[in-house]
Amino acid sequence: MERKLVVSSSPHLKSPDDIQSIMVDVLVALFPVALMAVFLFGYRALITMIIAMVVAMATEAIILRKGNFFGDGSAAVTGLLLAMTLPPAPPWWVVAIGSVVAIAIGKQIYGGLGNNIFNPALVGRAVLVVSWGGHIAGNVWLKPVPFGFTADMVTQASPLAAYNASLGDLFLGTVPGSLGETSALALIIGAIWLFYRGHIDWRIPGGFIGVVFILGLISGGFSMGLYHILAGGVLLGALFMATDMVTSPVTATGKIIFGVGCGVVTMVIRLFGSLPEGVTFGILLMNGLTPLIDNLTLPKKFGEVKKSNA
Amino acid sequence: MSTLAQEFSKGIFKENPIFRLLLGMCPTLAVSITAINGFGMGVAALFVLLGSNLVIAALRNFIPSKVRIPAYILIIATFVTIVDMVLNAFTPDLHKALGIFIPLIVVNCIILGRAEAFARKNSVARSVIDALGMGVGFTLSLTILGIIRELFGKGSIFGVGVMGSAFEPMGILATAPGAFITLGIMLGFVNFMFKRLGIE
Amino acid sequence: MSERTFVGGIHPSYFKDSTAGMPIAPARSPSQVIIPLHQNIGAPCEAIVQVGDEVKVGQKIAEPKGFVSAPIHASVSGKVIKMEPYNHPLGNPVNAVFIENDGQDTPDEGMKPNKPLEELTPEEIIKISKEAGLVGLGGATFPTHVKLSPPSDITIDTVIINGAECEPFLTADHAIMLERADDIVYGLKAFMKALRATKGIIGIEDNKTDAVESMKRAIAEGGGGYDIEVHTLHTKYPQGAEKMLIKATTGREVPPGALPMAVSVVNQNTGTAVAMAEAIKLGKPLYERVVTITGPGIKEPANLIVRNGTLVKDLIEQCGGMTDDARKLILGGPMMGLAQPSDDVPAIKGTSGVLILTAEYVKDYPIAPCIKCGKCIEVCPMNLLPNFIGSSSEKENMDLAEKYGAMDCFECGCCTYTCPAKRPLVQWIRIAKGEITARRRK
Amino acid sequence: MRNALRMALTLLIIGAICGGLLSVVNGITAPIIKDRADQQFLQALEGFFPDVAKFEVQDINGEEFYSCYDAAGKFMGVVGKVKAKGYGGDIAYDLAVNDTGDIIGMRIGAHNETPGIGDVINKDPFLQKIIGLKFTDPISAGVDVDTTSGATVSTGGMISSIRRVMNVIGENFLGMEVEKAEIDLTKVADGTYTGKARGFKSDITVQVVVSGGKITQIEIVSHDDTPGISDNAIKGMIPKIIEAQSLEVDMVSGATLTSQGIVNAVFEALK
Repeated sequence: MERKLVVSSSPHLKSPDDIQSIMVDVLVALFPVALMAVFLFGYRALITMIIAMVVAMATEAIILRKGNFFGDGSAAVTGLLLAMTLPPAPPWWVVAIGSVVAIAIGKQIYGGLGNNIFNPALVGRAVLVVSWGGHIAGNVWLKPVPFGFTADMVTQASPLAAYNASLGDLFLGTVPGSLGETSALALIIGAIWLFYRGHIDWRIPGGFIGVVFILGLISGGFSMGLYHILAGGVLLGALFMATDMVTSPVTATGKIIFGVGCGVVTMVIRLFGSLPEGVTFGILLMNGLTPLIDNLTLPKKFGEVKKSNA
Repeated sequence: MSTLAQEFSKGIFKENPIFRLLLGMCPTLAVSITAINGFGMGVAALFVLLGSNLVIAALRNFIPSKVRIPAYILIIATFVTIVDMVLNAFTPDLHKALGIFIPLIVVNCIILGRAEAFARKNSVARSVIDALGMGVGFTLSLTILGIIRELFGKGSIFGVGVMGSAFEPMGILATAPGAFITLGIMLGFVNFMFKRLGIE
Repeated sequence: MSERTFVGGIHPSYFKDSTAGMPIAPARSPSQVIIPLHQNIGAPCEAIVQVGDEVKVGQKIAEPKGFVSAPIHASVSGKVIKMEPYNHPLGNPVNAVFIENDGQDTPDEGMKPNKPLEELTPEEIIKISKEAGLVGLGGATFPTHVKLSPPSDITIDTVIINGAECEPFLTADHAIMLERADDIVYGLKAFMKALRATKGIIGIEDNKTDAVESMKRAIAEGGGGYDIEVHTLHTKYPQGAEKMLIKATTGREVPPGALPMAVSVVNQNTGTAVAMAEAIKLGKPLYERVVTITGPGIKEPANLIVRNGTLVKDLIEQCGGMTDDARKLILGGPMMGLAQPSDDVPAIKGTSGVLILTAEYVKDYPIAPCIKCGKCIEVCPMNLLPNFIGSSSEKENMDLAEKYGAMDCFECGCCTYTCPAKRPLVQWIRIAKGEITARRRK
Repeated sequence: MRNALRMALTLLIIGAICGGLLSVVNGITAPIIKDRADQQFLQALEGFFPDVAKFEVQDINGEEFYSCYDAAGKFMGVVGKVKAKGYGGDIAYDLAVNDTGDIIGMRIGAHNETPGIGDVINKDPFLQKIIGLKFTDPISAGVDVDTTSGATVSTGGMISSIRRVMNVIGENFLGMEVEKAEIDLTKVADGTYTGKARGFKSDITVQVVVSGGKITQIEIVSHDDTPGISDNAIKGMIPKIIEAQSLEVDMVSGATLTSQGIVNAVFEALK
């Protein structure tokens, strides 16, 4: 028998999905958001995103000593997500340091993809906020000018701090804000793609957005509930950040608890804290609780509770 | 029996209290904001360590072992208080910056640890060398941490601006999380280097 | 009510087109059969023939050594030429009876019709099934007479015929349901009578509508006096797994570690039902079965009636041989079947398919770290946490693996299939199960 | 027995030697420390009043106030070492007021405000806004001093603290008449009063019903503050005031300016 047969343990079929394809799907999902950001905030938004992605990928390639620049794509995703949380045009070095921190300290120090406790992009953002708050959270917002690729832009406060935007503007994204958070429309389009591809579960965004809406409703009525969902980073956070696979619970119940927790912390910071936005810290805090949540919500095994009619 | 030179150098490298033994983490994290703070804290601890090791080694045959811990604490506390008063009198700025962490040297694991693990069993000369080594190792480590945090967190070294006016300091390094991050990275780096050099 | 199912599971590509709806054809009678003496879960058998003996088709050649075991019968007529260990689909060589085929197919005298079903007592039915060497033909090869003799304190109210055939590529059950629907109904009636069950259910995945029609017709014609239903099931893997099938058809959940009889249900495979019908009607013991020979690595896929002990290489040869890029030979389906190091292995009672995969399917994926995507948890039909069990086993922390439920895994392989990090989860779980079982024995 | 005695004795001797040593060192260092501390503080006062030669300390409600005199013994002004409530806890600061009630200097001491956000209180633009204000100025957030957006708690806290300190200094050292924010309810006739005061964005108008010497009802007639946030203040403050029958109540955190506005408006109504 000259033919060599491969022997391996079953199953002998593998799903076509792999990590790289998931990461590419996330990038595809972020594409409408990125497009909207460039449309609203001009070429500077594009530069910010490119710096963040390239530096993130370079950092990962250097740390892993890999020739393959794109790798499994996770560094590109982290870089782009980081850019999405930043104002349209921070100094280039702020973006670059954020990317380095996100990959080196947020991810690789823990042992690389899969082992990190906190969402790397948010770690990068958190370090930037604490270190150079003036470039990230002060009066750095640009007034969006559709097609305003070269126009000079005006700085003004973000709508969450000022409570002055209409719901329609918030939905389309024609308000000042971080690159990826202004346009609810683009975020929802991207998220639909991820849902369709089965990479995110309704539970985390559902819990997150639901709680934000309910607490917003309690604090100021129906339109305030909607306002809290659409303004600021809730949609970006709920759909793209909190759903980060590595740092969120794996159990179904755990996902709901996680989402609700993110929503509660976010709203507590928004309503009672002095910072206008709480999404970053809400998600980071719940990231830290993820292993605990997982262990407290081990699912019931099939058939574990005996049915009364059996 | 190791030579006195080895006794001295072990505190700096192989048994560095911060990077190898992970002792005295509390002042390390709290006062290493600037190079001068780290250096000052290190020297203060060095002095206390020297004094306590010397006295304890000298008295090691006279102190009954059942009351040795209270006796050590008394001795250590005395030296700490002396350091506190002297610093307050002659270097008030440093005293203010180090604050509560000077009195807290009393409970610093390094001091009591060396007393209990070394000075109790060794001659005065060896104990003094040991204290010098450990103290220098501690000072060195704290100063290095202080330099890193000051350089990036404030843009200066020992209070001298070196990064130019365009530099915007990285605020997080001046805060407690920054201390943890810096220490963690340094620990990793030192372990990595030791592995590279084939020590242990 | 047409879409019944369970929670979890996967939707692999089914690859059934090449043999679906293909008529069942008899395989070429081989010049020699090699019949292993261990063909069922439980105790092996002991030969009752000697080297040199002349045997006839259907003659019993081996007797069971324990209760959980079933006799084995000759599949050709001819002379016993050798008795020695030979390759076995489960891995280690097992004692086998080599019979040289005289090509006469002389039937054994013992093969004669029994009384009609109406006149048989439950005990007689059980005896017939035992004498015919019936085992579960889905692949697990659990002796049928054991299944039909539950402990006295358990009543069985439902018998389910498994026509789900959820494994990709395999179409043997499908073909049987199309061609032998009447016998399936007859066999089911026998099982129901033996177990004094009041309800019969035939569960079929909704990608086999022609089989559903065929079964419905057969019930209308031959199901008189018995309450038999066809349930159309959602098409997904592992719909045909015992516990999943019971959940999908009756809504009952078999507790962890328990057998279906704990919820008053007995499962039987379609092929087993046909074999039961043949045993009653013709007195024919189980010495041949339908096998799907398929896969991208085979030139002419087919559904064949294969005699027990036929070498797989004979079957492959009949189907045009392997293609040049064939790389893997699997007995059974791609999800739970066993890869074979050689095609020099006999087909046995539990061989439901011969699957040849090509290089394209045999890629060696690097194992990435778990990214905790939770896809394995979503698909686990047992609602376990395969990622945690797998990682615990990988780190050889078997206590933790057990705590996360390793022992409740029935190795359907959904987790490994779906894992984007290409982690061999079910393989690790198997290691953990082996380790834990070994420890418990101590 | 002998052992126990020996232990006790050893400890006693060590303790005695240590104590002796410490008292000697203390004897050397204590005067140096004290001299320098006085020197330092005088230097600090000189930063505000260059000609200061002498000062007197007075403790008012736990805070120290230093009256400064020149070499001729002439009263120059007051420096208060005081605290404000910030976002990260107390903000310690020194406020210097001259003899005519003008703020001539302010120095922020220890604080825990967020770097890059709350620490704007220690930056020139904010200090410039404060220095030069007079006792007679309202010194009220949004009226003559704007809060810094993004740091309303830190800056708002400072502004209201400065007003309070100004009142203390004015009353105790400068002999100024201070408008008390407290109402003697027994002197208010029954009836309905309307008052207006500045909230976060613009004026808040309230209607206060007094009957039998008690505030029985407070109603917000109009306001323009942020929905959601101000609602907490409105819901929180009204019952607090009615329950306490006083305007000395804690503000609702996160909505300090609206809360303060409500208190001021009630005060205006009953004045």
